[in-house]
Amino acid sequence: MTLLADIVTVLAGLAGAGFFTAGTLGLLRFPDLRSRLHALAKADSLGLGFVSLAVLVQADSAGTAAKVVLVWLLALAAAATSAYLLAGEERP
Amino acid sequence: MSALLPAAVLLPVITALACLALPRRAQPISGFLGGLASAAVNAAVVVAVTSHGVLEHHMAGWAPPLGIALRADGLAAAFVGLTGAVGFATLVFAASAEATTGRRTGFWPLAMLTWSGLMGIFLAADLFNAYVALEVLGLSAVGMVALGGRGAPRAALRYLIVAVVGSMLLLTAIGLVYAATSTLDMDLAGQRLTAEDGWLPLVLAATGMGLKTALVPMHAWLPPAHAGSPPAVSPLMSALVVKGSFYLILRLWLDVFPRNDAVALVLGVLGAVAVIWGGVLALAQRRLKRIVAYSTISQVGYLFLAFPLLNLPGHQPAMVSAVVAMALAHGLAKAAMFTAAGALMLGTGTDHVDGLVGAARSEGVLTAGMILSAVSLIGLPMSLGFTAKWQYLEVALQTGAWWIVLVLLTGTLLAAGYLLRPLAALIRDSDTHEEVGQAEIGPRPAAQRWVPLALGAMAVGAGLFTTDLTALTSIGWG
Amino acid sequence: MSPETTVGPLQLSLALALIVTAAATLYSRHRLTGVVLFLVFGVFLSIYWGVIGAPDVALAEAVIGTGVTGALFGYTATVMPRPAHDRRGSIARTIAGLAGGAGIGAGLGYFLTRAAAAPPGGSGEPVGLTGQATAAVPATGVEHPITGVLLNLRSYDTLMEMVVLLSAATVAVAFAPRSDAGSSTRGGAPASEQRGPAAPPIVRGFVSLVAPVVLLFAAWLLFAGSTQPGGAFQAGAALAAVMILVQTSGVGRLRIGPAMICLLLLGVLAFIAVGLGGLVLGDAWLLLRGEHAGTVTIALECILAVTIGASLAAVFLASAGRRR
Amino acid sequence: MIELSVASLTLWTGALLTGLALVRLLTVEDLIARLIALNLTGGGTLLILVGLAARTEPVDPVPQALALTGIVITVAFTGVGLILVRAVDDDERPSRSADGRAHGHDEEANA
Repeated sequence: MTLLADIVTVLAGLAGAGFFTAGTLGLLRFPDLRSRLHALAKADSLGLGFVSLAVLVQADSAGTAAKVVLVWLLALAAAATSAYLLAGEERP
Repeated sequence: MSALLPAAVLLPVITALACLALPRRAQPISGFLGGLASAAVNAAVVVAVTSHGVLEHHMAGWAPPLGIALRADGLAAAFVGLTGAVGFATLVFAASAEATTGRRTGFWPLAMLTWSGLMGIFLAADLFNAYVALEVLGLSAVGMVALGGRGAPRAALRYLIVAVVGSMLLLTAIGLVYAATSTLDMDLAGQRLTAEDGWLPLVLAATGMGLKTALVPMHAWLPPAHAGSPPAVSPLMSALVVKGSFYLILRLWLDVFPRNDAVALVLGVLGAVAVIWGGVLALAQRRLKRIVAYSTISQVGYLFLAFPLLNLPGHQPAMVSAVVAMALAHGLAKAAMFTAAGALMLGTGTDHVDGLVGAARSEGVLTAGMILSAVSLIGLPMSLGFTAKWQYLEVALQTGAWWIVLVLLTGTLLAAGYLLRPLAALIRDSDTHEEVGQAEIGPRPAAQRWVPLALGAMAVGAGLFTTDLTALTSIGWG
Repeated sequence: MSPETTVGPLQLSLALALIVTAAATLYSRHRLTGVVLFLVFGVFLSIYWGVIGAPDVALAEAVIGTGVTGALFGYTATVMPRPAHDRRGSIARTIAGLAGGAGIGAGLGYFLTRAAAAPPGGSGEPVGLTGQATAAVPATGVEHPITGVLLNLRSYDTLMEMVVLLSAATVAVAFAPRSDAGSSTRGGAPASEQRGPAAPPIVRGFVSLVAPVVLLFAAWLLFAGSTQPGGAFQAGAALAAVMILVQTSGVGRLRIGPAMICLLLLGVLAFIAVGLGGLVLGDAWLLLRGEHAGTVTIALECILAVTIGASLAAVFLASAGRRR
Repeated sequence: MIELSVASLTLWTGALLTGLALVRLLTVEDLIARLIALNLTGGGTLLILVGLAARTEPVDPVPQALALTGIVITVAFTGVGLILVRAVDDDERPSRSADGRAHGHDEEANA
């Protein structure tokens, strides 16, 4: 069982890292604020999801697993709200 | 009996809580009563130390090095007594009129928190606890300075930055002492600290406390803070708050750090420069409160001038009583001078020297208070200032430190210069051909007249009790 | 992660990140970039504290040093975006500043390392009070050593620290925005200013979703403090975070009124009461031993957390309240 | 990796931070940048404090408690600092805060 868990952790971790890099590339390359926000909010949230999955599999108790998921959900909500606020600042 | 010590620190906090809860109208009454009770506890501590010797209280029942102890020896009792006297007198002055406490509410709770911070420092026997008490003192003093008029918030902000940098240097020194001696208790650390471990924390702590005590060249923040703050805050700042950080470096010097001649000499020379430079700057000032603020810088120089003499083993007890006498004399006299200057400013609306010409005719008592405090600040015979300088001279002559004798004399002349000029303006009539008109002073409440006189009289009268003061300061060692 | 092990790649990269972010924060052109970089520095510092084996300090740095301080800076920097006289520092000055700072830092580091490397004077036993402190903790009624030190062995330090917070809160009350201080507002501030402009609905939704979770987190932090990292300060700061969120998003309306002032007094009053109780029952101020020591400590921590939250929120209101 | 104990790495980081922040603190004009530099000096000093003392197997609880107290004190000072920055800003920009002056009419004890 642990071997499977380790494989999932490694794969999910790599996927997460990939999405984070994509998000950062988007931040650097995209021309205006809104497209950057788009890249960051989406890619990083998904990356965090994969990292949470990687950690979730290694969690020893249900409590820790629930906490990891809670962290992810809160991060999603925060990312969405701050992206909305930042986008709202720059009305065309 | 030793339970008195935490009470001395916590009673002002309870008063501050009461004042914070009450609206501004009711705060003077509760502050006055709290100040009275705190002054009584301070007096009780001084009496207890003179009768029972050193008092020590282990907080939460844990003995050092694990727990925190509060300790009151003769040196601490002297400063506790000073805080009681000057603190209570200033609160009486502040209760006289709301204008003395600045535009905003907040003077009374902050004044009591400053009192608590001072007691926390004077009675501290634990290094980190002294740091936290210093922060209580620093933050409430910054708060009080900020209550003043237009320029006060900027001066308070500058003072805040100076206070924090000073405390961080002290915190680094405490970390070094803890690393070298595995204890935070002052006495234990003093026993274990060796000379080659001790020089770096000493340099850091001395710089930090020199910064907070406005020792030249780190003095620029003091005049705007002390002169710009409300009339009831300036005496607390110059007479007491500045003494808190000086007491801490003196305590660390005597109890914790091993002898270090180089640092002693540097502090002494800086003190000498402060005496002269402070005096010269005070001469150049045209505003009364600024003259008194620069006089603080000069008088602080005297305190640091004692370090080279403190360092000589044979003369330590005599020199400690000299420093304590100087600190007490400056505390009483400076509080008298600043309360009088505040009262004059509230009466005439200005503190420019030319605006006060001939004010003595209608405010004789106030001027008498200022004259008495000038007598002690200059160090004329029979005042406590004089006996303090006399003790300095004795030790300096015995050890052949001629440059200190020279600095003492020059300082006395400079003090005479910058203090007599405003006094002369007060006393003389405005001559007919001068364009400066006679100062009309609004009627001053009784407290604003008699508090400066009382403090000035204490500054001069205390000169008679120097032997008792020396006996008090030698309790606990020496 | 005992401190004696050699430095791994994680610690080294974190340390480097700390220095680089600090330099960037200090020499940033605009206020807002300075504040944002300060938040990044705070995150790195929290992780660094955790990695070197000081979880309590990491938690405190995260919640207080970065969270609340970040909110204070963030809000003030946005309310006053352009400093009155913004002088463009030249590149040369920046390089000189960095070089000077690094020089002084290196000198300080050299002397400190030399002082720290020297064996402790005389006494051969290991440095620090670890042995004695951990031996004494069981008597304090809490298992976690840090909480034991903070609320029992050195509880007087914590009491004086609460007085520092009380002092900051008093300054906040003195500088409360006029409309809050309860004194008669001349002509009354316009209604909208009273409630604060309502934030966009998505923010209000986010806050009403997140606030209960953070409150729960604060309560959990408080009770975890007796057995694992946590305690009154971190819980109080989380409480302050909720108050700040509620205020800025317009979901609720906080003002420095009598209720807030009452909360500000409670903590120090309770601590002094416990101290007096120790004197009356035992023979020393703040004495707290015996079987009910644990429960008294937890009760005290609850009140302290509320006061710490109220104090930090009062400071936020005074520094970020709408005056104009 | 480099032969360096975590404690001395903490010490070196703290020392460098304090050095950088102190120099900037003394040279910068903008008040908020000054308060940020103050916070960084605080962080550096606490790193030094724990770095100096943290050389036992389970990290010594006493310096951790001191560092915790240090963080709380730093936030108290920063809060007051920011309140004062707002007060300074009110004083020096009367034009923008027309009603801000409304409450300043009562007699001021001038400096």
